Amino acid sequence: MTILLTFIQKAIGQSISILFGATGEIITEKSGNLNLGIPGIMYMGGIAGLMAAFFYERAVETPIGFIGLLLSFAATLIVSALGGLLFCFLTVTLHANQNVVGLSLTTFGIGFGNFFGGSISKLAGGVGQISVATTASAYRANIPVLSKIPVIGELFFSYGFLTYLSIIVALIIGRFLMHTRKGLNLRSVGEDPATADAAGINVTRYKYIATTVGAAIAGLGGLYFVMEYLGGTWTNNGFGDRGWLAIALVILALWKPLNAIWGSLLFGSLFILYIYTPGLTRATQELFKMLPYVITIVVLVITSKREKLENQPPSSLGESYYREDR
Amino acid sequence: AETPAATGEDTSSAPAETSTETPATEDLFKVGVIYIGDENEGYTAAHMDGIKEMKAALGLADDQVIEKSHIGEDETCFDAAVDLAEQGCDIIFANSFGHEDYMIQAAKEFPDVQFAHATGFQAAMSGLPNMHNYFTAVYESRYVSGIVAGLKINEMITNGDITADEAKMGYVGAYPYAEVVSGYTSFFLGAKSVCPTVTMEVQYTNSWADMSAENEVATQLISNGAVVISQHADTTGAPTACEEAGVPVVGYNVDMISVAPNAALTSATINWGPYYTYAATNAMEGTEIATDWCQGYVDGAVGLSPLNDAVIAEGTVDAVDAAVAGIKDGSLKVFDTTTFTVNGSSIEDLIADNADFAKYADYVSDGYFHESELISAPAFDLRIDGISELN
Amino acid sequence: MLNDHEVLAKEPFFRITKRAHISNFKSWGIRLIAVVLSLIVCAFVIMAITGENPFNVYLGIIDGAIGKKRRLWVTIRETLTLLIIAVGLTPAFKMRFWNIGAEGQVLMGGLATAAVMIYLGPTLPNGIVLLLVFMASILAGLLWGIMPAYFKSKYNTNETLFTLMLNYVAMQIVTFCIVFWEKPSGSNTVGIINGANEGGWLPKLFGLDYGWSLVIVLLMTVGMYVYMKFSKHGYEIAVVGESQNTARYVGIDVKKVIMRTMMISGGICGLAGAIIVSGASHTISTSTAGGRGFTAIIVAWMSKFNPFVMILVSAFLVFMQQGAIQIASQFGLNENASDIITGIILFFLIGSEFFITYKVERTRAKKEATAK
Amino acid sequence: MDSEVAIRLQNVTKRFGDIIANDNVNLLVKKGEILSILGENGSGKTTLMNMLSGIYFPDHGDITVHGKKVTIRSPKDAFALGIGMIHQHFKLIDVLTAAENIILGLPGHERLDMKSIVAEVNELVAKYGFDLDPEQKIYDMSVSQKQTVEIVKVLYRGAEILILDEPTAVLTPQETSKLFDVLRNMRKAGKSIIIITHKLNEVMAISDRVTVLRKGQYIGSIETRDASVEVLTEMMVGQKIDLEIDRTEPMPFVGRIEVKNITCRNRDGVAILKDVSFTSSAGEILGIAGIAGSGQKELLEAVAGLQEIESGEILYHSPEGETVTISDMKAAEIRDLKISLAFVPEDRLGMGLVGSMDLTDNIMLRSYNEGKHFFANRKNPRKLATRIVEKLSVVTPSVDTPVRKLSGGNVQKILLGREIASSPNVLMVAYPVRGLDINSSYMIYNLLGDQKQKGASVICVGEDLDVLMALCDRIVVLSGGELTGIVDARTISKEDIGLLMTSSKKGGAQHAE
Ligand SMILES: Nc1ncnc2c1ncn2[C@@H]1O[C@H](COP(=O)(O)OP(=O)(O)OP(=O)(O)O)[C@@H](O)[C@H]1O
Ligand SMILES: Nc1ncnc2c1ncn2[C@@H]1O[C@H](COP(=O)(O)OP(=O)(O)OP(=O)(O)O)[C@@H](O)[C@H]1O
Ligand SMILES: [Mg+2]
Ligand SMILES: [Mg+2]
Repeated sequence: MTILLTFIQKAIGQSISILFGATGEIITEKSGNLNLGIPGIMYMGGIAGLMAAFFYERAVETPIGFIGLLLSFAATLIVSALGGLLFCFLTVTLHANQNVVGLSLTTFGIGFGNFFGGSISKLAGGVGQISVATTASAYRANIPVLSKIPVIGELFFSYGFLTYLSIIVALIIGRFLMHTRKGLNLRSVGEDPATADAAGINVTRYKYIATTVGAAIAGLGGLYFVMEYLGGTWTNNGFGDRGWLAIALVILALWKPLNAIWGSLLFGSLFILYIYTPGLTRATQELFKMLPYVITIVVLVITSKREKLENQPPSSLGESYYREDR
Repeated sequence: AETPAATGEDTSSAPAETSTETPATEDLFKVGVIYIGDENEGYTAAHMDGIKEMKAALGLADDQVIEKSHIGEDETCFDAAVDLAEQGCDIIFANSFGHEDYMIQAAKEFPDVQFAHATGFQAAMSGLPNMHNYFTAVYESRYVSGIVAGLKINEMITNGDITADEAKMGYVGAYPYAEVVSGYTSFFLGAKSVCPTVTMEVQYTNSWADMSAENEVATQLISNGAVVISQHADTTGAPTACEEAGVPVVGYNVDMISVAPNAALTSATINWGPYYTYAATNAMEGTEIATDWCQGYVDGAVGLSPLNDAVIAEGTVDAVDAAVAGIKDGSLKVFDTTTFTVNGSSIEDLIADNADFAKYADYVSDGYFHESELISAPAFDLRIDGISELN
Repeated sequence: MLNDHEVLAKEPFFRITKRAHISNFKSWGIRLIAVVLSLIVCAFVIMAITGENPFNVYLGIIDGAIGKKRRLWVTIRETLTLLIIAVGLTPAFKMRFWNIGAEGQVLMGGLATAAVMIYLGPTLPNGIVLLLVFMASILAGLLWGIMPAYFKSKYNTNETLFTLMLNYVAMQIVTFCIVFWEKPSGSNTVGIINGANEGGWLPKLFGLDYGWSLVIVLLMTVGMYVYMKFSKHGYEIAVVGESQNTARYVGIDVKKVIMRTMMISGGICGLAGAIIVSGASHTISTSTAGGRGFTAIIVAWMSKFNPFVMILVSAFLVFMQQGAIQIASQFGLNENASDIITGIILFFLIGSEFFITYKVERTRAKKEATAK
Repeated sequence: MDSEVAIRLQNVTKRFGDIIANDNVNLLVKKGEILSILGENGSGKTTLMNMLSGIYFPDHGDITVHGKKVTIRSPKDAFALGIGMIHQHFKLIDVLTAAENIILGLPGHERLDMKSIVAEVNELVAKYGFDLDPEQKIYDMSVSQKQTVEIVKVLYRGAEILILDEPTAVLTPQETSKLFDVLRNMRKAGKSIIIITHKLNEVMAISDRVTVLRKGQYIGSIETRDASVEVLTEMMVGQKIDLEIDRTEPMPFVGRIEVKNITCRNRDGVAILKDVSFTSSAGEILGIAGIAGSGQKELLEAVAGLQEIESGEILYHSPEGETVTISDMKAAEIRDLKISLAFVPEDRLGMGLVGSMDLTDNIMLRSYNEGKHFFANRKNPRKLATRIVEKLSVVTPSVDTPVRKLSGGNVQKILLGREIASSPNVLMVAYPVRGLDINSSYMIYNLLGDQKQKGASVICVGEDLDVLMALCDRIVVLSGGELTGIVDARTISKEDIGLLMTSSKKGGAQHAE
């Protein structure tokens, strides 16, 4: 029982970063922007939050967790939004190819994260010495009374606020897209910017805002990993390929944030299943680690047989829009 | 065993090239270093500290030490080694196991340059006079860190937190490789020397440095009942998991107190400085460098990071001092064959009775396993009783 | 509704129009300006983080990439590897098949190469081993390419996700195989394969270590150019890429073209794995592809799928990478900083294409000039 | 006087690279009038209107709306000025419903209350007498339904000035007259309307005034009551042209394509062709009439091997007397058999041609696979392209220009030229003059007539009954996927065809063979 409980808790822990990334990428892609820079932006978001907390905790004698939390949260939002803004400037304003910009941004972002991770590590006194314990414990603080309920409490109420935020954001974005005017406008921008433009929608503004907000949300995935999952430390490349998995999840979730919630849970649990499966050898364990990817492929193939138009990518995804073009 | 034609050609052309291309700095003594990672990764950071110590000891100027980081275990290592040789380095170090083959390649091409490789085992076999292996007897400090863990468990038993039967440790290993097996066995033996009922579970991450996997594996071991965790993997992943779960942890390479202030006991550390100083001095003076070098407490090549007073059990400091003294004066042997059994038998009996164990005959004498004495790389890969590998 | 006077007041500052044509001189001039500007920005970044004189850093980059004969050859070798992957990606992207699985295809090619070398290298004559190496690597890459192609053509399965996932599957298969191939046991290191007999190693050509790689990759590059531009296949790929409807209308078997093209694309990427393993590293690990599969996408797109331009672009990117190794060592500038620098230069280069395609005009001045 | 002017354009110029699309154009639209803009393909009509609707920004020139000088930077600005435009190519989002498309970009309650929006739309729909389900998805709609959505969209926005760019190109005559009723209603309500159309009878029927453009320049305006078809063509083309289709007698009946009881279903399993049978003859033009979506497209595609057939068969009787069952074959096999079947599909750039490829490569589409060579031969296609450009007087900078850049008429000429080049035995064309100016249209009619005289069996789908009746020898009428009649084009009346197009039963249909 405790093992199963731990497994579920850890599976959720693995899924949150991916969920933030996927939600951010969904709203981005709904505007027609295929931001392959998300993996880099998540690194940027993570390190920005960590740096803010780090310098805050260094600067004051008795740091207050909540202030560290606010500062790091804001830093993450700002830096990752800037990443999205850069993407927009190049692809929307300068009409550059989205694939090239995205991949370059990922190179840049990972370099950015690792570089500054290394830099503050030096300031902290060397490798493994970064610690923002006060801020991290604010991130890890769970719901006071409820989390104490046996099993139920551990299962549902034992997480930091970012975990709940990731789900709330996914739900809000889902509702926003389907049930608001701006959501409708945004979807139409992604489907056919020329039509949206002719309908009086400011395509450029929608693309900018959606991509920037999407990047900021994705950045929270990096922040989650650094603060709640790792408790306020950093290792270069420690975030791994979660950003790519987030992009993958967008497709698997058919561009619906609600699907991304369970999809990320699926990813998260398959991710660590091998650790909790007894009797695996080192070799078979490596085969087990294939599961998230193989199952994704299987699900993808099965769902692609039902060719509903609503389940296709936004039609203009990846293409730049110039009003006077034909 | 190498093709003579190929090597012959290489060795004849290379020195001519080097001498023409680097005339100005030829006479200056230079050290080249090849790192698998950089200063942000525990294992390489320890090596970098060692190089710094050497540089200070020999009074070398900045441009006399050329370091290359992020060198993979493939042809880029060869490229790096050759480039360092061409820049006029007199001795070149490489710090990752997979570098060895490429270092040997380079050593053949540059016979006048000394090549030293950490954790490798082929220097003696290669027959190249300019190829060397080195490692440290980190099993010694692991043993001592095991004592720290064992005393902590004892404290838990006395406090009634756990029963003696529940004294289970968890170990986050990288690979089922002799270096790791030797390490976790010595850690276990150290703990067992103070807490006889202790057992241990080992789970491998299949990676030298995977923060998330180390975190997850540690969590899994804890939920499986481990009351203390230790690691042979390079990140702070396990300590962060332990800090969250409130389980004491013994780290590796890096002082873990800052990331796990309420969980870290200490870390087994390696000090590479003594070797780098030794090898560089010999290279500078043109004297012979040992083909295999492996030293421990006696040379100050291993140790513990500061003990975390907030977590360690009472009496730990004294016990540590006593053990270190015993290791130094030779009265304490880590792999004392009376302290462990394999499948219920002593290793001596197995060597005598079981053909599978005959290969250990060279290592076992005088009542202990002579780890790292024949070659520098760890050789102890017996799976002893009391430890179970989960994967 | 906005009120009228708001509408009256607004007047855009700039107007963007598409250029009719631009001379080569001008377009390369714009790119050159972009590079210069990016170097200036990088100079500030370098000074901010290291305090080093940026000129020395730039000299260090040049020195690191081409400063010595051997460094030059390493740069050439890495360029060739990146180039052949970009060349391999070309037909897929031309067909609008978003193959981001080059990484996995290269890895599978490398894995097949290693397998042939390990199991057959010591026993068979080298010529035959090499032949098998090429066949096996191409076949392995091809297999990794044809799987998403099959499902794409049959069920319209999203190939972006499929190929991305196959990268990780390939990675796991390599890790799995290493468990059996590693030396010594548990080390996770395969080491140099056939170091003694060089079985399955690409030999020297004209006394050059990477002579064969050079010949093979350049042949592939020219071949791909000819294939795409002059062959019926190349034409079919272009039609399928532009409009599957049209392709069907003129009787092109779209499924066949998708499958065939991805076999070629995957096969070449697999061959790239052989070039890496048999031609240079002589070992296999999960980092054998080393992210080149993704970098090659940048190369292919930036070159607008012209294989000859790819030579230039891949040489540039490798130049920066090799230079970065040098400045990391020379100035203690962490290599991650070089990713930042490369990123900045790329952003400028990518952005500069805008000024080649479009013209920006001030409207105010124009208005006043025409106002009577 | 000036208060009656809704829009005034003065000296408006717009360049695209080297092309001057509008050269110092003047335009005047009065309140409460319907103005037609007339001009050949590429004369700059759409460009001019796009500057009013905010899609393009003029290089110079002044725009005055209701007496105030304005700057229109975007469609939003245009809406603010009460200008709404229905574009030549639909601006609708396929995956959204009609109602969602209608409210796109509009301010209002942030939370979408689709129920009340649908109710509002329904009200509007009822007021003008449209037939529209606001909750239907666009991708499920026929072209005329989409057209309706476009109109409702503009009405919903309360536009005072309505621009329609070739709204009738895809409509049937019935749908067109319904649209015109709506437009007249709107005029009555004081709105100003600009309509672009190539059909001169429509110009005569609906507009109060006509403005003519030629090669980007303003030629002049004329009150419709003072105009005639001849006058307008001359203004448009710059010279008198002959507007007669000279129809020759068909050759004696020789079966070429025999369609036997075919039934086809679309992807949703709905029967789109039901048990259709007819035979086309060599040396005749067989028209196919029907309201949009009656199965015309599927019928042609079935013959071309592009449409799955559920039951029935299609036979090809070659001039040599052999009979081949082509319904079992794929398009490629039909091509390989050298049946010489040419097909000009409705969707020119989406199916018949590749927009981003140049003329040569597009000409090559049909023939590239000839011969066993690995390499494609571009020499002959290039020659052919040059020949087509010359013979059909295609306006293009060169044969290396992407066809996307050509105007609609020229695109159609390339497509038709390519298909005719193979001297087909069977030539199928769908809506061959849709969107083409009158000059180009007559050139196309003559080309079809030439093919007929060469002995080809020409099958022509069209929506303009007058043209079908003047061009064809026999007409097959489809209604809802069923064949309701095969009639003699020379004797049938327009009303009778109209009846057949809307009747659902086969009974009483005339057969003329
Ligand atoms: N987006 C564009 N980019 C470049 N050139 C354009 C563009 N739109 C139109 N043109 C040019 O403007 C000229 C006029 O085009 P326009 O679309 O206004 O013609 P039109 O009168 O509407 O023709 P049609 O009757 O075929 O619709 C064309 O010759 C074309 O070269
Ligand atoms: N992107 C473009 N670049 C250059 N010229 C263009 C472009 N788009 C259109 N044109 C020009 O516009 C003219 C016709 O414009 P347009 O595209 O409106 O005609 P069309 O809509 O295709 O014709 P129709 O509607 O009558 O079938 C052509 O002469 C063509 O050269
Ligand atoms: Mg037009
Ligand atoms: Mg037009």
